[in-house]
Amino acid sequence: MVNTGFSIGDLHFRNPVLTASGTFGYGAEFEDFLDISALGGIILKGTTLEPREGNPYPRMAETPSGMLNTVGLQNKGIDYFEQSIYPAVSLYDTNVIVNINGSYVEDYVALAERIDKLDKIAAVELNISCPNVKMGGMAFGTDLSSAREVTRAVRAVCSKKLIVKLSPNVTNIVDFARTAEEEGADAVSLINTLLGMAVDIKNMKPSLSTITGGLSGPAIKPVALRMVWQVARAVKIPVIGIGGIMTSDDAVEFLLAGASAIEVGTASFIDPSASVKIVKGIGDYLAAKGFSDISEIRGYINRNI
Amino acid sequence: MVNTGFSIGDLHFRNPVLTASGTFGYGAEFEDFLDISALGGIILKGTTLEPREGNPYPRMAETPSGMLNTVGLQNKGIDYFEQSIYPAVSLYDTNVIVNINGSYVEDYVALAERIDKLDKIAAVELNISCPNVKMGGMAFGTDLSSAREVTRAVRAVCSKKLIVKLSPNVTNIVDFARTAEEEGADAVSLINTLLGMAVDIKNMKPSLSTITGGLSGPAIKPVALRMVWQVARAVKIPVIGIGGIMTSDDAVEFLLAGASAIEVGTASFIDPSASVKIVKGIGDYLAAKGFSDISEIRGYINRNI
Amino acid sequence: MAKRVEDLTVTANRRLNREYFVLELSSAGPLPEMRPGQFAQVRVEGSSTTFLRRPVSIHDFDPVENKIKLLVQIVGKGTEALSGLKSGDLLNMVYPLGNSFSLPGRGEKALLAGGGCGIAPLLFLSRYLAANGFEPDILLGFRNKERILESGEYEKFGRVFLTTEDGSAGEKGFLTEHPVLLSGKYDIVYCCGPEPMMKAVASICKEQDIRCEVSLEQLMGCGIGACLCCVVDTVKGNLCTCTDGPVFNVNDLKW
Amino acid sequence: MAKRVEDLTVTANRRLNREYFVLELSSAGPLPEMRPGQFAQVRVEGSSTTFLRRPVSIHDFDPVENKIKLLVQIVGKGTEALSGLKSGDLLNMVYPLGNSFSLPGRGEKALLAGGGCGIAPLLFLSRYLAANGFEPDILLGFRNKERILESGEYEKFGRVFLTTEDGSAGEKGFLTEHPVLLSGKYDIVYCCGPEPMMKAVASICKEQDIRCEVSLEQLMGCGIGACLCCVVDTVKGNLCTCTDGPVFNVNDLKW
Ligand SMILES: Cc1cc2nc3c(=O)[nH]c(=O)nc-3n(C[C@H](O)[C@H](O)[C@H](O)COP(=O)(O)OP(=O)(O)OC[C@H]3O[C@@H](n4cnc5c(N)ncnc54)[C@H](O)[C@@H]3O)c2cc1C
Ligand SMILES: Cc1cc2nc3c(=O)[nH]c(=O)nc-3n(C[C@H](O)[C@H](O)[C@H](O)COP(=O)(O)OP(=O)(O)OC[C@H]3O[C@@H](n4cnc5c(N)ncnc54)[C@H](O)[C@@H]3O)c2cc1C
Ligand SMILES: Cc1cc2nc3c(=O)[nH]c(=O)nc-3n(C[C@H](O)[C@H](O)[C@H](O)COP(=O)(O)O)c2cc1C
Ligand SMILES: Cc1cc2nc3c(=O)[nH]c(=O)nc-3n(C[C@H](O)[C@H](O)[C@H](O)COP(=O)(O)O)c2cc1C
Ligand code: FES
Ligand code: FES
Repeated sequence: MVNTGFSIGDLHFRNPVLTASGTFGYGAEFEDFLDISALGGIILKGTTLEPREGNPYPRMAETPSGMLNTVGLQNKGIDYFEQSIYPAVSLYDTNVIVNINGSYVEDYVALAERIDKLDKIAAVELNISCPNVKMGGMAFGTDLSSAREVTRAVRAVCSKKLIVKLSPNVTNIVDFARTAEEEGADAVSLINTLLGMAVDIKNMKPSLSTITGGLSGPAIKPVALRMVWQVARAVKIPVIGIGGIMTSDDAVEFLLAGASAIEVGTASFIDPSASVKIVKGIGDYLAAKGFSDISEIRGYINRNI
Repeated sequence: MVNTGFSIGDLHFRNPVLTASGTFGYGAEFEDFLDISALGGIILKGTTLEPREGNPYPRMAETPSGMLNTVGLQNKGIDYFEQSIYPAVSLYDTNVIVNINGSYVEDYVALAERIDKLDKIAAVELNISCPNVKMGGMAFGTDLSSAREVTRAVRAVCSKKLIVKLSPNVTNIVDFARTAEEEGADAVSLINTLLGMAVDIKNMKPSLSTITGGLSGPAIKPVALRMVWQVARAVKIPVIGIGGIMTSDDAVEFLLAGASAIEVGTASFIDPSASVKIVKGIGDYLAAKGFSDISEIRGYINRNI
Repeated sequence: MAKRVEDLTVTANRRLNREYFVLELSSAGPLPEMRPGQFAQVRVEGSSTTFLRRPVSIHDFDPVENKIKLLVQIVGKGTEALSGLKSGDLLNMVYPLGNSFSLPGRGEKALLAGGGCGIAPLLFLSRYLAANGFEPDILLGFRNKERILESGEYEKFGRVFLTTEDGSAGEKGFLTEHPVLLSGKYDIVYCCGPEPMMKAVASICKEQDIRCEVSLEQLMGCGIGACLCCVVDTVKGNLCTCTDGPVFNVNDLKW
Repeated sequence: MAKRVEDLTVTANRRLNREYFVLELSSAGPLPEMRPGQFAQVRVEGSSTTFLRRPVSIHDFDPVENKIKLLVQIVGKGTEALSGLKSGDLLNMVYPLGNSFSLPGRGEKALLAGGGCGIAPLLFLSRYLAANGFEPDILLGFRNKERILESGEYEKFGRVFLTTEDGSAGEKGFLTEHPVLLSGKYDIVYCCGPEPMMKAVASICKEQDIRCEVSLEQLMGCGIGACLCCVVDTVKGNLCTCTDGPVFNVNDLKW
């Protein structure tokens, strides 16, 4: 049997496949399609302190091998989360991770404090890379000192594992990963969406209500892979690769480039059971190549460089 | 008749379709497929002071809706250019533009001086965004003070129109566009390729000899459009849009977002006559929409914002 | 009603006219329970510009024959590609998705009003209403005679009224001008079609204080409530067309 | 030889075995002049992972019948998609591209040596040599009897020698062990196949001081000399396989 498990510190994941925030709802949406306990973990839709209605419609546009979205963190806020969502997700037999978002450092801190009290939440993913909100979000993830400040503040109140989710919309993502590591993050996840845009030439206006939005899907995979490779060589904490992973072959590319785990995002829209297929495919790849533990292939490409 | 011409200062282009550097050779490669005088202009393959052998094979990888390349500015240098290429390209009845590259500011300056003496060259495209060279290239295009220095230095010796080609691998491309404008650039062109990577999971190694390479093609169009829109609102000089333009519909998206002209890159590999089809398609679009001059649609989407 | 991802087999692809075609699909095992108003997210293979699935209403569902039909209008790359499907080809669908039209109350009289491609979900609804003992009236509006779609099918389940904009068949004019709609004799109107048409029908219903349910077509990323892209601004806040809809009572919409 | 972009019509798609097929194509007008060794860049519609064209050798060209053939091995998405082409389908090609094999000198004796898919350009070459008055010997190597491709076709133009690795047909062993190759009686050897095979043939030729031309398969972006991705490191520096090749004299390669 091949071991595909991995750990962030003392938090164990039975396999390296997580679902990316904002693309897997709260899990329930996918129960007809897969067994959630077959996943390494699920990362819930971005949560904020207050309820948010999100951005106006239209919120998406299809692009070559990808999609743009500008959801704008629509969610019912932490109160509702504690009361109505937490009881449901805490029944899942896998690691449940909350993706937290804010406009100010204080928002993130208040959220992290609240989530820290929720026993069954395994970790917090600190999202400093949402491109679709007017305040906060990516502003934290594209400025080093803000990134440092928010990571430090959240770390101070968060006894759970802390994953910092990085923005690709920067000149040097390695600096941000190092900063997260320095401030005590237990892992980094990357990439969030690339800031993009589409124009509706028939109506001569932007395709999205907010003009720009976040690009996800296979189109961004080469950029994501490059960043994961760069970051994995630069930090010691686990790196979680995200971006355009549709198949286990894509996932293996990230593992070979240095990722300890991966998140499946947009793929779940195309095939709601994509994530579990990827779990299986990674095992098959390892077996076919004669490896018995996933750690043997982590960053493998660096050997021949 | 619809007018699709545009100008950079007193340099007129009969239509807004140029060919992107490194994707159209020196024109001759395409003579069987199209009439070069039907184009607004052609931008020749990146030229350096000394001959360069470029990077080792493999130099490319196919990616979803795109490709990665790491050619590394293979070219025979400016001496050869003057002797053997210039005489041929100066016969073309269109604007011929040289894309210049260097490892040091002095290289760019020396090149610009040499090209300034070549009568039939209409403009210089200053490439500070090549991701595939160890020295120079993108290093200039991702650091504001280097970008300023090289633009200033080249401007000082270049009496031809100067187009600065920007890198998308930055946090804020608008800063670079403004810097180019401040230093006297006559136009900016964007984007060059996004830094990306692919892994060959069969052989467990990077797909490219240099590990990372430049991503081009439809995959990058949403990022390119976003940057063109941002830059076009921020500068007064003409903006030339580049990135994943395969059809005239794509080109129109850039024009509506604020571009004065566009460059066709990777599309010429898929369809060697793509560029002339785009010329025609832009005219058809304008006619169908009832416009008589291309300037009427430039940045049109900003009206409804 | 459990959702599934499944390859269905195309058993027929019938071209109605230049723009429309009907796909008939069957599955090896029994098809799941479905309700009128629900839709499928179909996968369009074979183009980098059809990355996302396409939402298509269940046009008809015959549990006895274990068959479903989709009525599709060619508007772009995806629907164009689907139009080329042949008998024996597979079509991957995520289905059944979304809510459904509500049943009328006992003894209530229902009118179905559909324009153009909007008639798609109404055939299944007619069948369903008839099966449940109702005798729906069905008002269908088209641009002209050539564009009339499947009206014969609807006649199996209720009385059909036609309008064409040019008068080449049925009443001349817009669907919204047809006397049955203005007759005031209905308790509920089910409507599907272009948004301006639905809005007009909704306002006619409001005036007459008739319940009105419409089926919306918002751009969809996932179809299963995961992406929050298909929202519609309602009196209850942003709701998802794919899970809270596609059928909405017009009183909930900010129309 | 002017290059063109053109839709050719598939007139036949003949499956040779699980892995190989032959496409026959014709065009409405006369096909352009072509030389053996040249190739086409074919467009694979229908997948986001077949964004670039695929280079395929001209397997055969009959100017009289105005037909060309491609011999294709299924190795990935693109070739898989091509294998599904049917008579009447269109295939968009940029062609003819690249240089070609040189003709032998007057009275010279030529051997064609091809392994697996590498035999593709050699049929056209055989025909061409025969048409120009030469009597080529043709050595073809396959893994086993089942994998023998089109050897009957080659017999029309020269004497054919076969090897199979398991001895199920022809001589047992590798092509590079066949006595004709070691006979020393040829003035020029044309070789195409997997790189290790070509290198082995090249070194046998070098020992015997025989001219040797090989056809290389480098990854290609454009096929027309524009992208500089298909380079091969030669004694003359980096050369483009698509324009300076695909045929190279082995003395120019750093093998
Ligand atoms: C719940 C629901 C049920 C539907 N039922 C049917 C049906 O039964 N039959 C049918 O023919 N169509 C139906 N549609 C519309 C159908 O989904 C779109 O026509 C289709 O997705 C267009 O795909 P395309 O690739 O051909 O067009 P594209 O090339 O993607 O786009 C062409 C044009 O269509 C517009 N468009 C694309 N998607 C949608 C959409 N979801 N809604 C409205 N406009 C769109 C685009 O903005 C563009 O202008 C339904 C939509 C929804 C949301
Ligand atoms: C000048 C030239 C002539 C050729 N002639 C023929 C021919 O006559 N018949 C034929 O079957 N094939 C020929 N090839 C090879 C053919 O181009 C590739 O097999 C094809 O592009 C693979 O496409 P795919 O989408 O099926 O594979 P992909 O899914 O793209 O790749 C599958 C595997 O094939 C490898 N591969 C992809 N492209 C090439 C390539 N250009 N060269 C070598 N390996 C590659 C990939 O690295 C990968 O491992 C020729 C190649 C060249 C350069
Ligand atoms: C519709 C949508 C909503 C998203 N919402 C969030 C979010 O709330 N929080 C977050 O950190 N990332 C969010 N993301 C980003 C994804 O988690 C992921 O980082 C990104 O989509 C890239 O991965 P992919 O290409 O596999 O989709 C969202 C992405 C999409 C497409
Ligand atoms: C093979 C290749 C070589 C390139 N060489 C150069 C170059 O020499 N100089 C340059 O400024 N840009 C070069 N580029 C970048 C293109 O000019 C263009 O900016 C980029 O490809 C994005 O446009 P596209 O998506 O239309 O291809 C090259 C791109 C490719 C694909
Ligand atoms: S389409 Fe994704 S939530 Fe409705
Ligand atoms: S394939 Fe582009 S130069 Fe040869």
